[in-house]
Amino acid sequence: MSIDPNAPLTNEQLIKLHSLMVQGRVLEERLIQMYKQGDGYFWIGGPGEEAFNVPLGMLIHKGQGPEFDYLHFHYRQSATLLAMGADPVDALRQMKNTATDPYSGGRNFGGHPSIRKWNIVPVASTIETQYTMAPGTAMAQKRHGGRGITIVTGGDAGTAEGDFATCLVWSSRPMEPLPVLMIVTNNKWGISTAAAPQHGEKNVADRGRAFGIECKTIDGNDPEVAWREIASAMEYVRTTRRPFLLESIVSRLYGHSSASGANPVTDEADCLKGFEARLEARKILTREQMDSLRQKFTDELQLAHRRVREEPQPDGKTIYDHVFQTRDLVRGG
Amino acid sequence: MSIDPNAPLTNEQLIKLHSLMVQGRVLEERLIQMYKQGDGYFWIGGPGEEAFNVPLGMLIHKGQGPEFDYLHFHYRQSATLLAMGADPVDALRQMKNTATDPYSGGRNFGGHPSIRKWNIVPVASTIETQYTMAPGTAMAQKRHGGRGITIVTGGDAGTAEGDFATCLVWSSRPMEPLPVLMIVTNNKWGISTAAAPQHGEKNVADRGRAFGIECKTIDGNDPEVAWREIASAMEYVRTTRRPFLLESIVSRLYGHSSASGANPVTDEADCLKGFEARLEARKILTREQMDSLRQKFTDELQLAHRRVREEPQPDGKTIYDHVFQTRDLVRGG
Amino acid sequence: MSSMIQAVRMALHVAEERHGVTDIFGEDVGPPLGGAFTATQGLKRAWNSPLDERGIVGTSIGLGLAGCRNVAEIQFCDYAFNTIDLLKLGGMMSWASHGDWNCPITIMTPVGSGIRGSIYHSHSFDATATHIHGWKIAMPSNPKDAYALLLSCIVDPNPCMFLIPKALMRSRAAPGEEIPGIDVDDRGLSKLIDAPLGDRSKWTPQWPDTPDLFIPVGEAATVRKGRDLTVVSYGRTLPLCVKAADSLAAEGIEAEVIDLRWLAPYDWERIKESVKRTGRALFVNEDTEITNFGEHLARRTTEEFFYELLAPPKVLAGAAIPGIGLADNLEMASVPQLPSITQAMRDLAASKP
Amino acid sequence: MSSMIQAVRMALHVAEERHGVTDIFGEDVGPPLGGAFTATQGLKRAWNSPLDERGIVGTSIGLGLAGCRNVAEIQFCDYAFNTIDLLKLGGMMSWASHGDWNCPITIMTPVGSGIRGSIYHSHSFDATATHIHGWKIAMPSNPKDAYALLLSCIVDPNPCMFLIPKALMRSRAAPGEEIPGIDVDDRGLSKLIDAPLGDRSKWTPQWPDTPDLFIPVGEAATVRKGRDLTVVSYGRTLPLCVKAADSLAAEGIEAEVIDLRWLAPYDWERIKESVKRTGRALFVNEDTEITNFGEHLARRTTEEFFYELLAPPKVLAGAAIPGIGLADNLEMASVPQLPSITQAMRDLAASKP
Ligand SMILES: Cc1ncc(C[n+]2csc(CCOP(=O)(O)OP(=O)(O)O)c2C)c(N)n1
Ligand SMILES: Cc1ncc(C[n+]2csc(CCOP(=O)(O)OP(=O)(O)O)c2C)c(N)n1
Ligand SMILES: [Mg+2]
Ligand SMILES: [Mg+2]
Repeated sequence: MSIDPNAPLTNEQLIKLHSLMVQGRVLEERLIQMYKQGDGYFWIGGPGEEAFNVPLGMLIHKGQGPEFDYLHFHYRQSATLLAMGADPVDALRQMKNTATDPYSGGRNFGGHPSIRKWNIVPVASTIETQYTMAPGTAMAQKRHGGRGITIVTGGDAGTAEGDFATCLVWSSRPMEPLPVLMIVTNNKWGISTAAAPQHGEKNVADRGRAFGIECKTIDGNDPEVAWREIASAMEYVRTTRRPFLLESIVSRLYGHSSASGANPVTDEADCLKGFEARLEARKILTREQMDSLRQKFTDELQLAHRRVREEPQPDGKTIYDHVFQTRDLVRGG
Repeated sequence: MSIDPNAPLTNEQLIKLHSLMVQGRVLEERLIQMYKQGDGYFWIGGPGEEAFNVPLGMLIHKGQGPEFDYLHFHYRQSATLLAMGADPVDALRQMKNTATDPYSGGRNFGGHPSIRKWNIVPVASTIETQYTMAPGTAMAQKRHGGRGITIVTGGDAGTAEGDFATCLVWSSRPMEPLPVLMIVTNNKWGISTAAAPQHGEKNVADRGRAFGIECKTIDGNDPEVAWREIASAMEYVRTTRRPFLLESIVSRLYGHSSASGANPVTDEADCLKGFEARLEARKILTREQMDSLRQKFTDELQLAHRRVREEPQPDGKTIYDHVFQTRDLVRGG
Repeated sequence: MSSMIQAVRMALHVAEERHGVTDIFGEDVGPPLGGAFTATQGLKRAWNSPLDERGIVGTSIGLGLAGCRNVAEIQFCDYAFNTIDLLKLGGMMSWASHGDWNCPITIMTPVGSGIRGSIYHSHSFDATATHIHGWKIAMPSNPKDAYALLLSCIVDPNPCMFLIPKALMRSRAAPGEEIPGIDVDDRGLSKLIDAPLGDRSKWTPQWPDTPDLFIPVGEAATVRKGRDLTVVSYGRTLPLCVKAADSLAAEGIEAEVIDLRWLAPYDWERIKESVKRTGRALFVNEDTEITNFGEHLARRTTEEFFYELLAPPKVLAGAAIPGIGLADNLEMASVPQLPSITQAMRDLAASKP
Repeated sequence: MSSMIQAVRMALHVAEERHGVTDIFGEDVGPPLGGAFTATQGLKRAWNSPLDERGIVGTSIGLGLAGCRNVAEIQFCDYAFNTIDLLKLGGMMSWASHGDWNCPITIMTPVGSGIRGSIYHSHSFDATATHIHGWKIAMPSNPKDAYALLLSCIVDPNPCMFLIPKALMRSRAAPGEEIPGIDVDDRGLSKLIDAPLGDRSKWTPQWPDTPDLFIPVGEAATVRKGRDLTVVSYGRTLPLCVKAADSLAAEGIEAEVIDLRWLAPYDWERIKESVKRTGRALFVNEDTEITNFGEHLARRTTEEFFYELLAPPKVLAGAAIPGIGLADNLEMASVPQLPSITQAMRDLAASKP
C-alpha cells in the first residue's frame, strides 16, 4: 500500500501524531526521572526528536522478514517505537534492567531495543556500526522483491566514522543499488562537541551527491514536513529500489544523556510546543485536551514505573545464556 | 621556492622527465625479472604510472621535518622515489630482502620503502591506512608554518575503505583545514575487480566536493598535464594550507602484482610510448637516443641485480631488533 | 586427491546448492578471479565486493539478520584487524538480544605464515578470534576436514569463523582421506573444477557429486595415538607435529597428536583424557606467544590436573614481534618449524619429574 | 589526596608544560567538556576531534611521525576495537622500518567494569593490547602511579598505551602516597583544578607545582609482602587483591601482592623472585578468560619453575561471554569481585602439594 506524500494529513492523523509525540516526550521524561531516582544507571533517548521520529514510526512497514522494513536504529528512537505500537513499559523495563526487559533481559542500556518480530535489529552503543550492516538487509530485500526497505538512523557527529561512507559506497554500487533509507538526525552536537568547527560539509546530506544518491536536508522539528519528506523518501526507495539520504535537523532537549546531566535545555526549539501552538490555532485540539492527554500519559507511566521497580532483576547465573543459539530463528522466521 | 604550474616545461626538463620515466619503467621490469627468476617472493609496483609518478617526485619538496613534504605512499611509487633521487639498487635490495635493504632490512615486500631523511613514512601493505595518518603530519606542518605539505597516495578501489573518508573529514574541518594533497591513482581496477560496477561516483574526486575540498580528475598518462596539475595542486596546498583531492587516471601495464602473473597487458595506454612519440615529433629526442638510454639503464640494473643477489640475507637472530627504539629519532630530527 | 583449496570450493558449491547459501562474497571473490587463492572459482553465488572489510563484515551480518546464510571472505586475516568491533557485535547478536536473534554467517579467511607473505600477509588470527566470544571457530589441517568443517560452519545458526592455513592451501588429502564422490585423479579433478588460465567467461565447472560431511561442533580428532606426551595443535603446525611424532618414534618416543579443528568451542574432554594418560602436554600454534590461545589451554591443563602432570605443559608459538619478516631466515625464526617442534617434543618427553 | 583522574590531568599539564606535548585530543577532550571523565579539563593543548577513532589513532601516529609528542584519547577502550590494525601499524613503525623511525605517542583510554557501563562501556583491553607487539603498556591502580606512569609513557620514544581503570577514576591516593607539591586538601585541590559546573569559558585552572615523577618502564611494585602466595594483578582488581590479602592475614594467610603497572614489557624478575619464594601464584585481571594476558603469565610461571611450585598457578579473570550485562547481578557475576578474589587466594593457600 503506497502513501501519497503530498496528501495533507487529516485531522485524525494529526491528532494521532500529536498524541504519540506527547506520549514519546512523557516517556523520555519518565525515563529521566527513573535515572534521577536511582532506578536505572544510564539514560539516553530522543526528547526533541519526536516530530521526526513519530512520523517515521507511523510510516514504517512493520513486520518480520524481507517484505517488511528492516530497522537499524540508534539510541534516540523511543518515539519511533511507540509510533510502531511498542509498549512504553518495555522501555522502562530496559531502563531498570529487569529480567522482564524484553529487549535484552537487563543486559543493555535503556534505549537499546531489539524486536525481531518487527525487524528491529539489536541496537548497539557503537556509533555508526549500524550503517555497515544496513546494506546486508537491503540486499536481501532487493532480491526478495516487493516494497520492503532498510532504514538506518544515526547522528550527525557519527557521520565522521568511516562506516557512514561504507553505507554510501555499498548502497550506490552500479551493479546493485540498494533500497536503503539512510537517515541522519542532525542535532548539531556530538556529546559536548559542536558540529560547526568539525564539519567541512554544509549539509551532511551533500555527501550523497557524489554517489548519485538522492539526498535532502529537512526541518525535522515540523512533523508535517517530516511526514511528507519521510513518506516521499520512502516511496522513492520502495519503488526505485535505490538509496536515499535524508538529513533531519532536530533539537536535543535534555542534553546528550544522563552523562551530561539530562537537564532541560532552553535554547533549542521544542517541536512539541510549536506543533501544539499550530494545532490550537487550527482549532484541531484545545489546550485543555492536550494538557489532559499529557496528564493521562504521565499518570500511566508513573504507575508503570512503580510496577517495574518491583519486577525481578536478572540472576547472575544467567550470564552464559544465549551465547549460542541452537535454532535458526531468522530463517523461516 | 614556488613553481609556476603554467610555465611550459623546458626541453631540459622534458628530457629529465623522460629519462626518469624510462629508468622507472626499466626498474620495474628488472624487479619483475627478479621475481620471475626467484630472486624475490613478491612483486608489486607502478609500471604504467610513470607519467604521473615522475613529475610528482620531481615536484616534491624533499627533506626531513615539517618544513619539507611528508609522504604517505602506497606500493606503486618507485618512479616517484627515483625522481626524488633514490638509488634504484635499493629497490632491488628490498625485492631480494637482503640485510642491506635500507628500507626494512629484508623484512618488508619490495615497493614498501621507508626513508626518514626524506619524510617517506614506512609504506604498509594495508590499503588506505595511510589516509588516516596523513592528517597528523599535515597538522604538524600547519602549525610549523612554511610551505611543507603532506602528500598521500592510494588506488581507486581503496577509496571504498572508510579511511579515505576519514582523510576527507579530518583535512576539511573548519577549525583547522589541513595542507594535505590527497592523490588517487585510478587504474580502474582493484586486483581483479573492475571499478565500474563498484563505484557509484562518476569520478572519485567528486567525493571532495561536499567537504568544500578542491578536486580535479586528470589524465595521468600525459606527463606534461600531470606536471602542470600536480604543480598547481601543490601550489594551492602550499599557499592556502588547505586540502586538495587530485585523481589521476593511469594504466596498469603488468597487472596487479606477481600474484596475478606480472605479465604485460596490451589493452591499456602506455604513457611512455605516447610521450616518446611526442618527444620524437617535437624533435627533442631521437629514437636512437631513447633506445640507448633504455639500454643503458637496462644494463646498469642487470649488473646491479647480479650484485644484489650476492648480498647477505638477514640473520634469523635479528627478528627482535628494533621492536623498541631507545632514542627519539623523529624529534629534533 | 583434492587440495585444501579445492575442498573449500567444493564445500561452497554444496552449500550454495543444498544448504541455502545465498551469498559468497568479498574482495575478488567473484568472477573473473574467484578468490586470491581460487577458493571461490565457478560458484554461482560468488560476487566481488568493494575493497572495504568493514563493509564486508557488516553486510555479512546484515544478510544474516535477514535470514540469508552467507559466506564472507576477508582476503587475508591480516585485513580483518579493522573489523574487530564488528566481529564482536556479530558474536553478540544472540546474547545481547537475550536470544531474540541469531546470525547464521560464516567469515572465511586465510591465516598464518608459510608463503613468504611478509609483514602483512602472515598474521595468525587464532589468538584474536578466540578472545571474541559468541563465535564458533574452525581451522582445518587437511582437505577433508576443511570440507566438513566449512559445511559445519555454514549450517550452524551462529556466526562461525573458518580460518584457512595459507601454508596448507595446496596440500593434498592423504590416501584414504579423500572426500567421497571424487572418482578422478588430481589432474582429472583439476580439469573439472579449476578455472583455466586466461579467459574464463565461458568456463563452467563440472562438480563431482560430493556428499554432506560434517564435524560436530567442538569435536577434535586424535590423529596419532601415543603414550609419552600429548601434542595439541591445529592448522599449519598440525602436520608438522605429526611428522615430528613419526620421526621421534625411532627414538622410542610415542607422541599422541590431537588436531583441535574447533578452537571454539574446543574439545576439552579429549585433551583431558589424553594428558591425564600421558602426563605431558605440548600446545603448538604459530600466533605470537603473549596472550596466545595455547596459553589458555596450557593454563587450564595446569589448573585442572597439575598433580597428574609429569612435566610442565609447554607452549610453542610464534615470537612476540610486530610481524613476520620476509626473508627466509626471518620467517623461519619467527614461527615454529619442524626442527623446533621436534626438539620441543623431545625435550618434553625427556623431562623427568 | 588527588583522585586518579586529577592525577592524570596534572600529569598532562606537566607534560604540555615541560615535556613538549603538542596535542591532547580525542572525542570531547577539549573545551567545553574536557573529557568524558574530566581528564583533560583546563589543558592548553586539548582539542576536540571528529567522532572517528580511526582518524584519532591515525592522526596520533601521523603527529608522532612528524615529531609531535601527543596524547590521543579513545573515549572508552570499547571503541578502540575498530582500530586494531592501526595500533598494529603504530607498534611496528620502528620494527618494520628496521629502526629508521620511531613514534613517540601515547594512546590513553578508560578500561574495564565497575561503573555499570553495560555491554559497550565495560570492556577490558589488556588481553588485546598485550597481543599487539611494539607498544609499551601501562595500567595504574592508584593516583600517584597514574601520574608517574602517564609521564613515563609520554617521554618514551615509543608508542605507549595508558589504560585507566574506570572503576578507580575517582579513587584517592592513600596517605603518604600523595603526589608531591599538592599542599591543599581535597576541596582545595578541586577548587584549583576541577572545572566548575556550567559555563567554563572564563575558568582557568590553578595548577599545583608538581614534580616530574617516572616509573621505569617495566618496573612493577610489590605492594604487600607475604610468604604464602603471590598475587599478581593490575588496575581495578589490584586494590581488591590487597584488601583480600589484608583480610586473609586474620586467617594466618600472608599473601604477597604485586602491582604489575607495566603490562608490556613486564617485570618478570619480580614475579619470578616472589613465586619462587612463595611457591604459589594467582594472576587476577578482569578481561575475559580465554586468551587472556594472565594466562600468559601463568603458563610462563609453569614452564619456568614448575618444579618449585607448591600448587598450580591460578588465573582469576572475567567470564568468557560477549559483554558485561548492565544489571548489578550480571556485572558482579561477570568479573572478579572481592569475594571471588578472597576465595581464590584462600583456596590457593590451602592447596597442598
Ligand atoms: C564508536 C563509538 N565512539 C564513541 C562513542 C561515544 N559516544 C556516544 S554518543 C557520542 C556522540 C554521538 O553524536 P551524534 O552522532 O551526533 O549523535 P547524537 O548523540 O548527537 O544523536 C559519542 C562520541 C560511541 N558510543 N561509539
Ligand atoms: C586493508 C586491505 N585489504 C585488502 C588488501 C589486499 N589488496 C592488496 S592491493 C588490493 C587492491 C587495491 O586496489 P586499488 O586501491 O585500486 O589500488 P591498485 O592496486 O589498483 O593501485 C587489495 C584488495 C590489502 N592489501 N589491504
Ligand atoms: Mg548529534
Ligand atoms: Mg586500482
